[in-house]
Amino acid sequence: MRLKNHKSDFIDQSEALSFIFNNKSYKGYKGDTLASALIANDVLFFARSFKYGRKRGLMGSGVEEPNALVSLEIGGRYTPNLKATEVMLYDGLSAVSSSNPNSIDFRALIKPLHRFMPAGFYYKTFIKQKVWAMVEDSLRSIAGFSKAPTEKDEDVYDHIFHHTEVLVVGGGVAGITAALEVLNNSKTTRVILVDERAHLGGELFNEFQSDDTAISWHHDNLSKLLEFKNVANSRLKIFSRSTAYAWYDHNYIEVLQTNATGESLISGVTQAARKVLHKIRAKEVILATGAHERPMLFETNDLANIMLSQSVRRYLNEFGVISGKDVVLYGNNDSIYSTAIDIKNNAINCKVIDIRPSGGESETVLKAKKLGIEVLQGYAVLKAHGTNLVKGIEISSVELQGKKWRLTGPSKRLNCDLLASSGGFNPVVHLDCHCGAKTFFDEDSQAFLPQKVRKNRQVCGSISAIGFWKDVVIDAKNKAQLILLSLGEIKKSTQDSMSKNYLDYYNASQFFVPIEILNRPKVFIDMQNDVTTLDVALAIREGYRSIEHIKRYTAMGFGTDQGKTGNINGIAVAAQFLDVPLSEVGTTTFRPAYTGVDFGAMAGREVGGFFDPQRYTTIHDSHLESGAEFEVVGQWYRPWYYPKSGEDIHQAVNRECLAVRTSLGMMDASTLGKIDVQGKDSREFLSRVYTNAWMKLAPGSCRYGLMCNEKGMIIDDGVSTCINDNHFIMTTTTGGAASVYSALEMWLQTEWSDLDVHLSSVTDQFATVAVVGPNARNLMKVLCHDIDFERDNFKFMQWRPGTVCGVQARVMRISFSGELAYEINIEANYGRYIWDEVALAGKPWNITPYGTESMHVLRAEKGYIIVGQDTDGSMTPMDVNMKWILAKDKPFSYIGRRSFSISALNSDDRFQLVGLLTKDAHVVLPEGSHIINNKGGSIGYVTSSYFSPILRRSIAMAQLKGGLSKMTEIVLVKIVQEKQGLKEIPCEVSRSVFYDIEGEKVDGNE
Amino acid sequence: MSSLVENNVVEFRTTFQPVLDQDGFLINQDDLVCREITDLSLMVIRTSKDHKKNAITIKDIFNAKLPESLSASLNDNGDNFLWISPDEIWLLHNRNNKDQLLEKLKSLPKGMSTIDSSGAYGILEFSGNNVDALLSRWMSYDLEGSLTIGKVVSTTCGQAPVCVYRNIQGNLLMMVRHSFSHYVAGLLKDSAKRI
Amino acid sequence: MFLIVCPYCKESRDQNEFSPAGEAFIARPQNPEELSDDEWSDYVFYRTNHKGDHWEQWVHTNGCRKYFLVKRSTISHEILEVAAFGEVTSENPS
Amino acid sequence: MQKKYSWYSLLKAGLGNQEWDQAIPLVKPKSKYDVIIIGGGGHGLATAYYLAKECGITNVAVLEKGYIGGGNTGRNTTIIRSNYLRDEASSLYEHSMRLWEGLSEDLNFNVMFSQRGVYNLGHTLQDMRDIERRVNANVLNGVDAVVVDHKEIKEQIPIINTSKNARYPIMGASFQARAGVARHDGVAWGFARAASNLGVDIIQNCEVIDIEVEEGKVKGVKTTLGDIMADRVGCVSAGHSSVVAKMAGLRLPVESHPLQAFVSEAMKPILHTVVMSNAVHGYVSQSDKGDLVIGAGIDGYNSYAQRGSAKIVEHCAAAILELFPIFSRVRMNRQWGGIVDVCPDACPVISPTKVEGLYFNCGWGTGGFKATPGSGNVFAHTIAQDKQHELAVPFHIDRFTSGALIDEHGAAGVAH
Ligand SMILES: Cc1cc2nc3c(=O)[nH]c(=O)nc-3n(C[C@H](O)[C@H](O)[C@H](O)COP(=O)(O)OP(=O)(O)OC[C@H]3O[C@@H](n4cnc5c(N)ncnc54)[C@H](O)[C@@H]3O)c2cc1C
Ligand SMILES: NC(=O)c1ccc[n+]([C@@H]2O[C@H](COP(=O)([O-])OP(=O)(O)OC[C@H]3O[C@@H](n4cnc5c(N)ncnc54)[C@H](O)[C@@H]3O)[C@@H](O)[C@H]2O)c1
Ligand SMILES: Cc1cc2nc3c(=O)[nH]c(=O)nc-3n(C[C@H](O)[C@H](O)[C@H](O)COP(=O)(O)O)c2cc1C
Ligand SMILES: [Zn+2]
Repeated sequence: MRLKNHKSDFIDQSEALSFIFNNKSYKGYKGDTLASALIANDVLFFARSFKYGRKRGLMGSGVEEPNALVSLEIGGRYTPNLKATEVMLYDGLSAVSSSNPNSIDFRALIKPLHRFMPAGFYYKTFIKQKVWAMVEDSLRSIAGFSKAPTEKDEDVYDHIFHHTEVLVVGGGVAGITAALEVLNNSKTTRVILVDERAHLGGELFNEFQSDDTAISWHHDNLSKLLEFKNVANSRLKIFSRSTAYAWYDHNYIEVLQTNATGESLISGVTQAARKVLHKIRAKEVILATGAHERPMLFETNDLANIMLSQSVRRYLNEFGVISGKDVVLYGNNDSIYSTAIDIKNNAINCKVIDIRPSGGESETVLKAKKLGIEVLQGYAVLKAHGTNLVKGIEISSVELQGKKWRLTGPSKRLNCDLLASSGGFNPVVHLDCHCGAKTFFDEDSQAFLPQKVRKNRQVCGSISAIGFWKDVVIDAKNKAQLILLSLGEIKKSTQDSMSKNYLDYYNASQFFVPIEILNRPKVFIDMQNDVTTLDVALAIREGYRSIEHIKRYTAMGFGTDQGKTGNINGIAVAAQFLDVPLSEVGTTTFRPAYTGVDFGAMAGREVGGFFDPQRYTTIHDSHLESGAEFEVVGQWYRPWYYPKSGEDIHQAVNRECLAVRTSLGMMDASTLGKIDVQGKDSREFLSRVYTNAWMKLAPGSCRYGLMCNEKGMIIDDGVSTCINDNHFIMTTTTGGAASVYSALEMWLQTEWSDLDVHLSSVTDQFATVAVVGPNARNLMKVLCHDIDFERDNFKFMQWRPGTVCGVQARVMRISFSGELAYEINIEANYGRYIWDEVALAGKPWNITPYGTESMHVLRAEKGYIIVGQDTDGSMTPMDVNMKWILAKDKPFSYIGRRSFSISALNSDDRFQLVGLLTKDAHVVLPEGSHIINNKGGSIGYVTSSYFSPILRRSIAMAQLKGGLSKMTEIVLVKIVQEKQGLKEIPCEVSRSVFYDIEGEKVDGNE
Repeated sequence: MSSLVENNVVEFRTTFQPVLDQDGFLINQDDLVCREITDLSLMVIRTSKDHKKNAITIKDIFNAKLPESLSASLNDNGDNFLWISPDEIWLLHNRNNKDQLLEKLKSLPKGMSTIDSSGAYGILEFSGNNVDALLSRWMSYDLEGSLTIGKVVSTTCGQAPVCVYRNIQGNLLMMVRHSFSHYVAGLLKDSAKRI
Repeated sequence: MFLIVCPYCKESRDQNEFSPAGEAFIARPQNPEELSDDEWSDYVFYRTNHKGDHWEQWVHTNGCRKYFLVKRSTISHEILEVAAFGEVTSENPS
Repeated sequence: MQKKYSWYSLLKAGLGNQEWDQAIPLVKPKSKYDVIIIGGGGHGLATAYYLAKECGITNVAVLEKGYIGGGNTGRNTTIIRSNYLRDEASSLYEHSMRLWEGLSEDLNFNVMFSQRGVYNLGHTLQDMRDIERRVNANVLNGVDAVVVDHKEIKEQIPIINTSKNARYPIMGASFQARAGVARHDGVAWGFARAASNLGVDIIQNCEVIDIEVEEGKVKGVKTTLGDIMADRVGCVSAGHSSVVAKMAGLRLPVESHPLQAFVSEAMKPILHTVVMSNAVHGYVSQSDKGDLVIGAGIDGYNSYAQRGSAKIVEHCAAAILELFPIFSRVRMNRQWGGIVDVCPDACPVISPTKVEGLYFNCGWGTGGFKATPGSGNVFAHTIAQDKQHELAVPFHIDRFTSGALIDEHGAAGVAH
């Protein structure tokens, strides 16, 4: 219910919002969370639990909430598994429980069987593989929370990089104080302050009812912060609704900000991103992340309306709502008294049950008593009564005997409709541990605290078990001083001392409850996964003793809350059953994400077309205009073929190939990697990285080279051009350009720094248009008048500088098709222009643009390899029948050479590259099909295979074991066709050159 | 031979051109303007290991200071010399002066070399108060804190390698390899919508 | 995500500008032909793969393109030192 | 003998009439064993199990520095398949697959091996060539595999994005129907329980800190719990292989890299099979609990930290969204890393060493979970007979000297 006359800074009662939950309409106010609005509407059941399908209500009020999982909206905005406590209400919101507490649930129906389904149940059942295969799918359908989305997300997510001197995580008293202290004491330091909540202040709002100084402190300090923020070039950034969810190496922290309108982005209303992922690199980090309350343990502690004490208090103070009229507070520390006081002040009935004995009471306790609140000290709750909703409790007196609590009296029953408990606080150490830091168990506060010292990081506030907010202020100032010192902003830090009772709130003198209670059934530790104390006990009895085993055996802490309320209790329970101190049990590993992060937010804008760069040549638009289909090579988009209307790929490729063979074709070859090699040792350098000789290549000439790695395997090939004695241009394959370039730089920089060589990538500098076919010379003569194209004056494997259509060019006579061919290289900005000119001037010869597919066919007809297709990283030059390219007399042992002599590289049955001619000329072997021996085993496979239009027959290249000594033998290629069974195709092993074997075409017509 | 070729006007076209608006802007909104600069072009100079010699050479040939790490120097012609690497500087110069420049570069001593990169890069110029806000969505570099006037930084924009330079006017120049221009333009235009 | 100071750019930059380039101080043998198969194999394939403070190579791929040396803990990822080639060697790894 | 797991025993226990035995009994190390296995991951435990079961050597200790299954076994994406390219690898993984198919029964422990099939997607023409090549090789080797085109993929996985305009359009895939996933922890525990049942000592929190070698022969190990003797020592310490090798004065051809994975929050089932794409560096399946289990690529640097860089996981999330745009509003729940020991040819080392009695089983890199039973099986025989199991022969460490690499990398991407 919502309290009348309640004054809240958060709720704007003038703005009513309507929303739908589980198909029913409700009203709430601006400032509500879905959870608070539902409490106001007396909705108490939110969802069902994972394993047993138990009806559950709210337990917490923030990120720690384990039960209240809902999904929001539909279609492209459907979002699964949100905690009702983290959803800000907006008008028209529509939410559904992850599993409806009001409908029948299979898991709940089999309740009598639950006792037979303890932790580890599945390991012991369905052991026969066949049985498991039968039942698994039905078990699957029971599991899981919300339904998965089914449509593409309508929203976008941004990433933003930030750099700051100081990042403060957490905007409670500690964070606000620390940020201000840094800003006040330095003129240049940049500060970023982030908090997951909508408002800065953290837990302090809880004090507002009882402590006016808290209100004024908050007001003053917030305005000071705003002063820093609202100036030009502000040094302060504040991100609210922003969760620091991961801390990576070297103070790199990721913060996920939910848009101010939260989950509610409505189509067309805004262009804003749904969420922004801030990527923050901070010199210093201040963690002021506070602490999460943990519940007390007792039987059926999972009934609805059993909540955390501070959450009840927060709902009351921040939202003016409460879900009961007869409240019991139960715990082991003073926090329950603070809540009780606030409840009482709102004229609601309440009692306190304190497990601690009377005596030595703090101010808070005395204050509560003075208000007339009934207090039972030295009592524990054994059990909660009620079917789904708490109706009452059973309590008994207890005593600390030695280090252990024991039940001392008979049990009695108390009625209540809301039970708020506090078993102490778990400092939010998560982020601190993401990068390897450890926690330690602090006996004073009965809490795992962050590692004491860490470089470039301080912690302050209740993360280090400081409870009273005025002490938090002191602590935060002290830590900020240390940060300033570390930044060199101050010479000496001032450290003030805290009040004596600073541990008050944590006065949880003992962690445990009596083991008799832990030995009861249905004492839930992890609410979401239905893990009970007895599950932990069972795990331990079965030998799963490590806390990591216990976690994995019981699934404790596996849920969407990652055990924020349950894990530490689980550790304590394990310690109890193992009979060792908590510190010995230790925690499980804290990992990102602190709270869930949408995949969309992780990806940011690097989705769709931005997933990976798409690289285009300067001629790309022309290819688009011609209707080319594209092949992606590395990041490049290359024309694959240019279908004319009605043509399929085969028809287009036939046409393109024949045009090249019979008249003239043109191709955009700009994507090949080009590396400029300069310096007096360039030749020596090429000789070291290529297998062949380079010392005598004359200026004006080009040469093909093959490159290996130290393993002796082919990694790249290409033609290099000698511009002059100190200057070469190397070409690499398109896909290999980057890796070749970096490998070459590595050799130069790390091994051969004595060589005078500079490498530069010039791939982007040039556009390259290849003019190919018997009429290529005729066309070149039209295009360029200052080069002598006569056959004997401009030979194959030479290049000439000249002017092509008015643009300075380097023209190379090289050929990947066996035909007469020229490659025109011009400055990229003229690429499109030259391409169009070539196309125009080539019309008399019916010039035909062709793509990579025709290029493949043409080169295969000539037996030229494609590195990566005909080789696969395990082929040597010998394997591809290119022994001729291994220089014998180079003084320097070029890269890979030494490996050529190891034994396995010289065995006879290595895979070797051969040609295959099918007996039936029309059968085109599928690429990737295997050659088999007479036992049916594989002895090789087809790497390239095409129908050659010019030869009117199929041709193929293959890797065949010992293939080079099998010329003219007949082998069988096995076709694996699913439906027709297996077919074997006889082929003759041949050399891999099929067309123009003598190489007569390269000079073209004449 | 063919009049067709002789009479044609040579057409210069960068890869950014197709993605610019009618007025030649990539982005043109409040406090955020990005346009392509085509009158500048880029020459790479590779220097020797002898720092002193390099300095003298640059002084002699161009009357400019050899730039130090991550910085730029200017000469009277308005040529910008950008430090890229210990043995690499980029010379940003007026495209129309290229021939003169090539002439000058002929006198470079042994151990130094040049590479004409006038076609390899497109150059974007950014101005307005929101430039850092835009670029920080794609660049991990501390633009706001560290890219002071005169500073040159080779880094990444999204997954594209770029070089950024804050010139004397305080504007930011970004050199983008041509093959990445569609990609980079796409990223920037997309993010600008949300600035 | 590491923050790496490039000894040439003399400024710390995000890891995404760099690429790791393997263990440091694995010199290519002067005369490969004279090595036994075992020695050659050791150079090509075998690695120290040290757990602890480890010298390795990185390259400022999207920066100045220089290779350099980094001493980094493979346990904590802390970078203890960076150096240009030649500044430290395997004999004098500091 | 331990009580068998069965419906009957569950019933009895549920009624309170039976206490479970310790699946993993707490034992103190003896001073000497016939065989010591260093490393209580799946492979080490399987080795011990098969030593006891098939080789008759039961005086065996598995020494684990932390908790068993706490290495890569407990942090992997659990994909099991045997459709490997090279004959040597495919025989080994298929051997393992056959063992998986009877493993739960063999161990009397449900390891939840679930043959929901694995798709390896192809996005480029070369990917498809490689897929054809691999599938054909598989079929010839008796491994079930088929090539499917994008239409069939869409039919089987309606939620996948097969748009032609995707940045990495899906052209087709190889599909292995017998492939699938298993419950990672269960595998470690199942082997541990079955091995201890046969007399093997499983000793946790026992770190090997040195290996005693005398005159070229192994004598035993020094541990944090004291010295333990044995004439035969099998090292199965995955990410820490080089560290353990160093104790015996050996070097290995492996490097340790972080490999990361993450899970989403649990949802109702929507993805019923396993989808992998090497091109975009992401693979995904949905566990029985309902979470999406997603694996990323390795970080390029060496590390023993069990964590990696943000950019790898973020890229992986983007890759998953390329394949499944509908997962954009699904949230990552937890992210972690393991330490994988990567061999240059992406194949393991299962081998004796220069030290007599010292054997190594390592280098499984990013893909050894699927091999767990097979690896343990052949390694057990290798140790027991001091002679490589025939399936292990190609995986001798000497291949790095002779050059007889197995190279499962295949093509490193076509380059024209
Ligand atoms: C994120 C990730 C995803 C993966 N996905 C898959 C997948 O989908 N499919 C697949 O097949 N494979 C996958 N793998 C690989 C697979 O996990 C491993 O190859 C496999 O689990 C290795 O098993 P193991 O038993 O050899 O190693 P581990 O399980 O790592 O066991 C080695 C054990 O040795 C212990 N140890 C080390 N040093 C010592 C010492 N000095 N003394 C005592 N003990 C020591 C360690 O603590 C550890 O427990 C993945 C790996 C990772 C990290
Ligand atoms: N009533 C009690 O018993 C009790 C006990 C202890 C503390 N307190 C109160 O707690 C406060 C302590 O101050 P404090 O500043 O240390 O803690 P706090 O809890 O007030 O503030 C911490 C803030 O950090 C935020 N946060 C936590 N993790 C985050 C993350 N990863 N990313 C972004 N934000 C994150 C939290 O939402 C919270 O707003 C005081 O107001 C004190 O009175 C009360
Ligand atoms: C297949 C698989 C599924 C997992 N599912 C979950 C899960 O649902 N919830 C969870 O919190 N962690 C899950 N984990 C991760 C573990 O919690 C843990 O992070 C991982 O085993 C690595 O261990 P560490 O984080 O303790 O180092 C899963 C791990 C694996 C290997
Ligand atoms: Zn650098």
